[in-house]
Amino acid sequence: GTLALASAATADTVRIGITQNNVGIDSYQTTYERAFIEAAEANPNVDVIVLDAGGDVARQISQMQDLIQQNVDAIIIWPTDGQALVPAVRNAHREGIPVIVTNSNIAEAGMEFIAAFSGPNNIQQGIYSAEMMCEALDGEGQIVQITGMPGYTTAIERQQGFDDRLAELCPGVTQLDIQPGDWNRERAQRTMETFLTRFDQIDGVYSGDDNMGVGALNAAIAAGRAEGMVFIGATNFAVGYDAMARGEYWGSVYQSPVDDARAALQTALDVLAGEDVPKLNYFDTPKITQENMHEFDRPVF
Amino acid sequence: MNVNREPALRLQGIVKTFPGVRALDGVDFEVMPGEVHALLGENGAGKSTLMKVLAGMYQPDEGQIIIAGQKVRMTTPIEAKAQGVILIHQELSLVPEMSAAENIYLGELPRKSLGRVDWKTLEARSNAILKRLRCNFRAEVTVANLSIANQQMVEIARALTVDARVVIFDEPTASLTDAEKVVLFDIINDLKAQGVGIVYISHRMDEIFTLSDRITVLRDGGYRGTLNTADTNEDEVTRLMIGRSLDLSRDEAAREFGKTMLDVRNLTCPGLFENVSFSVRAGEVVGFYGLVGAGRTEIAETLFGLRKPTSGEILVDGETVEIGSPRAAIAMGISLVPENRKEQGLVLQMNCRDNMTLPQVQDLTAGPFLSQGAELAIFDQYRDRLAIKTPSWRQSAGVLSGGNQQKIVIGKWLSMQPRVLIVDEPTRGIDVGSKSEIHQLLRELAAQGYAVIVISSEMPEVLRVSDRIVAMYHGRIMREFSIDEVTEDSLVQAISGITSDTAA
Amino acid sequence: MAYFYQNPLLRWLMRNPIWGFVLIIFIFFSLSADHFFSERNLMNIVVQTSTIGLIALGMTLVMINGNIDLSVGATLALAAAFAVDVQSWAAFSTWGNWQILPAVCLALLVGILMGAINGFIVWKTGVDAFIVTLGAMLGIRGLVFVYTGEQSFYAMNFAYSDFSFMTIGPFPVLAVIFGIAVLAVHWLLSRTVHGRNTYAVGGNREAAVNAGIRVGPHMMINFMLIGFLAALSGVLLSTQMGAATPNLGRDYELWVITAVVLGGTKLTGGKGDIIGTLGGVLAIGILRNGMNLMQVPAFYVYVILGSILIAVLFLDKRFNRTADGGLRL
Amino acid sequence: MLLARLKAGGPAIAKQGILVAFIVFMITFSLMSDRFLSADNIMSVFRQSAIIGVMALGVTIVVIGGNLDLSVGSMLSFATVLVVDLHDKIGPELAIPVMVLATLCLGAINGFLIGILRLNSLIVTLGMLSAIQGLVLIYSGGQNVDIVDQTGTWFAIFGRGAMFGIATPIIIFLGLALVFHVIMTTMPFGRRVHAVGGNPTASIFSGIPRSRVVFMTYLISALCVAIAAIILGSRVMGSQNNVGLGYELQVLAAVILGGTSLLGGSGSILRTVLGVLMLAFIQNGLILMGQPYYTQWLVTWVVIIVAVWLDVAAKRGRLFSPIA
Ligand SMILES: Nc1ncnc2c1ncn2[C@@H]1O[C@H](COP(=O)(O)OP(=O)(O)OP(=O)(O)O)[C@@H](O)[C@H]1O
Ligand SMILES: Nc1ncnc2c1ncn2[C@@H]1O[C@H](COP(=O)(O)OP(=O)(O)OP(=O)(O)O)[C@@H](O)[C@H]1O
Ligand SMILES: [Mg+2]
Ligand SMILES: [Mg+2]
Repeated sequence: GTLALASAATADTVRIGITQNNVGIDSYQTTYERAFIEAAEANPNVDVIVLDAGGDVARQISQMQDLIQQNVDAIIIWPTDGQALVPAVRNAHREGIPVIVTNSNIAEAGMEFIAAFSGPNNIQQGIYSAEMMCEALDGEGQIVQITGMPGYTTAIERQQGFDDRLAELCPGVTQLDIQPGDWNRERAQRTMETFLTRFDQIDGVYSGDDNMGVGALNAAIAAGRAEGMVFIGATNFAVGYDAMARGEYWGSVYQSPVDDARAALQTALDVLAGEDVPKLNYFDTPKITQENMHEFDRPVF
Repeated sequence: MNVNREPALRLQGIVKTFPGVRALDGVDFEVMPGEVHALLGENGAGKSTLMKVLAGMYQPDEGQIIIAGQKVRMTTPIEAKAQGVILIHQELSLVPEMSAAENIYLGELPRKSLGRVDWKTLEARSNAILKRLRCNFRAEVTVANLSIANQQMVEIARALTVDARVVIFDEPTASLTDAEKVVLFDIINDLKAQGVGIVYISHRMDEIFTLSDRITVLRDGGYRGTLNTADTNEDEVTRLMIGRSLDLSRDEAAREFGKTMLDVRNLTCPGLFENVSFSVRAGEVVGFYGLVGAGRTEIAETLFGLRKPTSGEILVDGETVEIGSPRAAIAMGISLVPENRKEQGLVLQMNCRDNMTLPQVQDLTAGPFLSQGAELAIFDQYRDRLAIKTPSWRQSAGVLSGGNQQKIVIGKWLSMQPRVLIVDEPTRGIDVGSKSEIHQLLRELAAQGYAVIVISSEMPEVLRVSDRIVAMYHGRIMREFSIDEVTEDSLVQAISGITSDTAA
Repeated sequence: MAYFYQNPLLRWLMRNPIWGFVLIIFIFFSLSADHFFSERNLMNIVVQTSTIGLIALGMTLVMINGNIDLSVGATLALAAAFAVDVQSWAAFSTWGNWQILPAVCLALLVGILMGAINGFIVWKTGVDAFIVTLGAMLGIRGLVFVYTGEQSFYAMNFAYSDFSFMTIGPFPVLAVIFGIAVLAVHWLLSRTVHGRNTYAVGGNREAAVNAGIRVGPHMMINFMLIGFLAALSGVLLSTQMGAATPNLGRDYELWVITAVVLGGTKLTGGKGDIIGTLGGVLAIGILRNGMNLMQVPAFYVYVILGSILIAVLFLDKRFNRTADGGLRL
Repeated sequence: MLLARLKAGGPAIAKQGILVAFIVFMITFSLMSDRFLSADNIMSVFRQSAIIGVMALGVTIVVIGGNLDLSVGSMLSFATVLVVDLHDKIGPELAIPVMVLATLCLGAINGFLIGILRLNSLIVTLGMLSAIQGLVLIYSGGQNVDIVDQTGTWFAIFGRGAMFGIATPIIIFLGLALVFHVIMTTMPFGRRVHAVGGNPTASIFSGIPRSRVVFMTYLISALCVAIAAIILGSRVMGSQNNVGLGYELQVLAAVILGGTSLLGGSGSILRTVLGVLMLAFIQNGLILMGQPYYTQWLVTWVVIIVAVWLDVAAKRGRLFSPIA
């Protein structure tokens, strides 16, 4: 298909390359990819090259080189690491190819080389979660936190937003411990089980995403201690949404991969059309709680 | 010999224990410069262990090593080499993927600047040594492509690379042809003339009596005494070694042969053997004699289902059979005691009992479980029958001495109660006592109605055990002799490819 | 058929089937992927290959030695972290671009040190290298996280990342470094006493011991070499990123081992060479690059890479029948 | 002291290097955290280790047979995604057998390539690791799968249920360990696996069907993965595409800790159980002490090397390797 598409490209078709972080590691990224391809196919003037870095920085750098090599009109990148991609982005910039960063942002040093960022604000999501936690606990209590895969930007930013905001907003809430759940529900379940053994009193659990949050919830239910425990997550997954509907899960942050993907493509098209695009285009990722959940569709992932 | 001279090397009161075994128990031993000192003992007597202590590979628990009047500690082979002690190993100690030259100078390749190998010097020197050993191959060939005998020569070539004080040969002739043996003996005499002390280990009495000046006998790790070769005889040495005399005569009891158990017709495996036909009857021992490389092992492997013949027929007990695998062969009542016990015969880390019962493990069961009792019964039976020396059935087969390992393999196949028993070089590396026991055993088995094929490169062996001898040369059967008509000369001619008409 | 065996090139290819494979996929992608056959893309491939390629050089040594090193990915990450972090140490703040020098040196030293630790443990304890380095793979990754505190480091100095874009004549500097390393290790392995002893130790360790080769220190040197090469790879990778991330190099050990085995080095030691290894890494590099250019969907890339791996192994087995002397074993 | 014991040949206990390490380790941890040896915690660790544990049992048999299996991680992803996905589509009573069959097919591919074609097991299972991961992604379209009705299904008993007050995963794990232990030590098949792993050539010369034995070890390994997947799917009631990511190395670490030699021919199922528990207790103990997660990696590093070292040292009767 590539050959046919490429040769059919005319002057007003734009070729956009995207290199994703790690499709298949979670449903969010898969849904994102599918939405992105659908959006691109819906637009007859867009021709896309979709690549996946498989979570490996070095591979993503090579993919950037491969895209530059193919002389695409614009590159969309979902960085595997905010800092490590700066030179690659700078290189594309030098070659005159505009770079649009999607989902998680590039480091400060790279900001001058990108055309725009489009995506959720992970720090803001951490802040939202902290605010929900504070509200749910009325400013008093002991909580634990289960983070994503150590060393990855999304995990770090959410934790940072949460920790800073929580300390500022309710000093009465103490964090007993923070351990990783590797974005893996079973792993989170194990971590939570150990927390439950270790701490007699846990009032709340913050998890880096709902997938892990439900793992923690499972552990608490199995131990018979879920009653009254507050579970707050991020990236509302279908399982989290359902648990919320059952009243077992307190709240999360609603983030739609479909919106994410469409926003990225649109930003790229705007940039190519020469429009004046702001550097940071955050799309809205609202809080979702048991109270307002009826306003949202059940996530498809 | 000049008794006033300093010994080149002296061992005093050496004790070495392994878990469960006292391998050496206060052994004294010395070698004079320019002397060939033979070391004798049954399998497992501790000969190799003593030499490994000498070569710095094992540390003795007690005792001391004295070289040129100096007490020395040798903790590594490097130190031993530096002292001029060279050990030619019983088991080949070569790197198969490397050239003969590199193997000869292993550990001390000649260098140029920048740590580069000086290939020219290396090859010139090694070729010179190989020439001295009258080897017909170049030093550049890869060792893996050499025959076992030639590999042995490479091993021996190492002794000639340095100015040695003492060279130890641990069973160097196990896989050499007679011609190669002659060369080796010349070399040993050369070294001797240069004042090098030689330790010579072998189970072959004839070699020991041609070569050595003195003989030291070990038994069960203990020192049994040292004799001047000139003042003793085989019988005395044997008695010292195993505590009794040997009856080396052939049992001449008249034999009734039964029906033909194995009939091979025009069997061919291109490049290995061609048009091989012979038969073996129940109660008969057929000896296959030939030079190393004559293709005897390959025939055995074919009969055991390990090779696919391109043409020919095999009949077992009168029926034509296809033997597709060792399993099939076993099911037909064929057993093979393979040539290479370590690679083909034993699972070294497995214990003795399990090794012995391996081919019939599926049948030694009580319900779905292995029957410990049945297994132990088999082990005990054959341990006693073959006089296998091991502290317990739990011992790993790998730590037994070579001879005892061989007996485990023989026991394994005897316990299968085969109709046709093939043994390939059954006594390679086995002491005289056990050897005569194995010979007797093979005769007894035949008497019980087994059809036995013995492949051997030792003429006395085939002459002693066989009822009929098949002589092979270059993959072909040259001649069949009945034991009554065979003479040593005709046998030698047959295996050298000299047919009776050309000889005439 | 007779011709087949006489032609030296074909005979060579039969013995090194991986180069035949490289040739086939090279032609295939040249014909079917638009941007594949261009000077720039070919240079890209070499640069992309150099990361695992450098480690693979060291792995060839270690594997011929009869050992293996699973900790290279973590060592790479640790070295990259040092290379980037040390530049910003106050002590070197006045050194200008020269601040890169001590950073790189320290990073390479750290790599050598990690190799030395592995080698020393293998030597002294006699525990299998697979186990020692499996432990180290976890442990050194732990050190990376301790050192970086989970964060990525980045180089303030763009001179550092500019380095990776430099060219010498038509050749990218990274490709040149890789080329030099290939030649150097090839020379080491085929011409020097150390190299020959590497084969000896792997081919028959007992024989090497008996022959008086100091097997322990010898193996330790090879572990230090692979540590150095992994660190070098980490440094070069960090110049491409201008940064170092704690998860850098995960799974690399598996790809490196794959490349080396595809190149004909035996896992049991004693056999292998750098030419084969180069073929192995190029095969993986070309496949990756070609599939990117052809836009093979990510999910299928896993399946294709996995299947090809097994297929090449199968072909190698067909061509290089092992010496079981024709026995049906 | 220990050294002297080792030298003297020592009492039986000193020969069990892993057991010694395990006991020392348990005592140390229990001194550092009072929760560590509580019945609740011990139960919890046993339960958590069941998934890795069941897989490790299968891999132990493969390794004793002289091979490696690195594909168990992505095979676990495959099996779990399959059983969870099919649970809602065709019901658990069909989903389980279908999944088990499919997983056995993957095991059969491994067995065919390694046992019959005699390809190198490290590389083949590495290739399978990648290929199976791709298959899972293609099958699921990259989406997570979940069981919608988590409370009403009898499927829950495998991961969440209990019998006689003991959690089902523990019963499955220990029960299976016992069965395998019996097979490996007292049945002909076990003896054959040991023989084939110890010396494949000699095994053939002894009439053992080497190909078939190796093939079977991979089927057993796949069966274990399928059982682990049932526990996992039932415990989590859902599955990500890559749940098993990296499990192969944890499994291998456990097998190695149990003292099974990678050269094949020796090893023990019960000691693998010890290895599995030791790794699980390290993870658990360090979190109980509030240590950051990466200390776990550092401790595992040291423990693996020291434990295997003790084991090797006990076997050779001296602490340091005699190699110069
Ligand atoms: N590494 C070891 N561990 C345990 N026992 C050993 C070891 N090496 C040798 N033995 C035992 O020590 C004894 C002496 O063995 P050694 O190899 O020295 O015998 P040998 O006289 O050379 O016999 P052969 O004539 O069969 O070669 C044997 O009982 C053997 O089983
Ligand atoms: N000169 C040689 N060069 C290369 N390989 C050889 C040579 N001689 C024998 N071989 C091979 O080495 C292997 C071992 O053969 P061996 O010499 O024992 O053969 P054999 O005929 O069985 O001898 P024997 O008569 O001692 O049983 C065989 O596969 C044979 O083909
Ligand atoms: Mg001996
Ligand atoms: Mg032979």
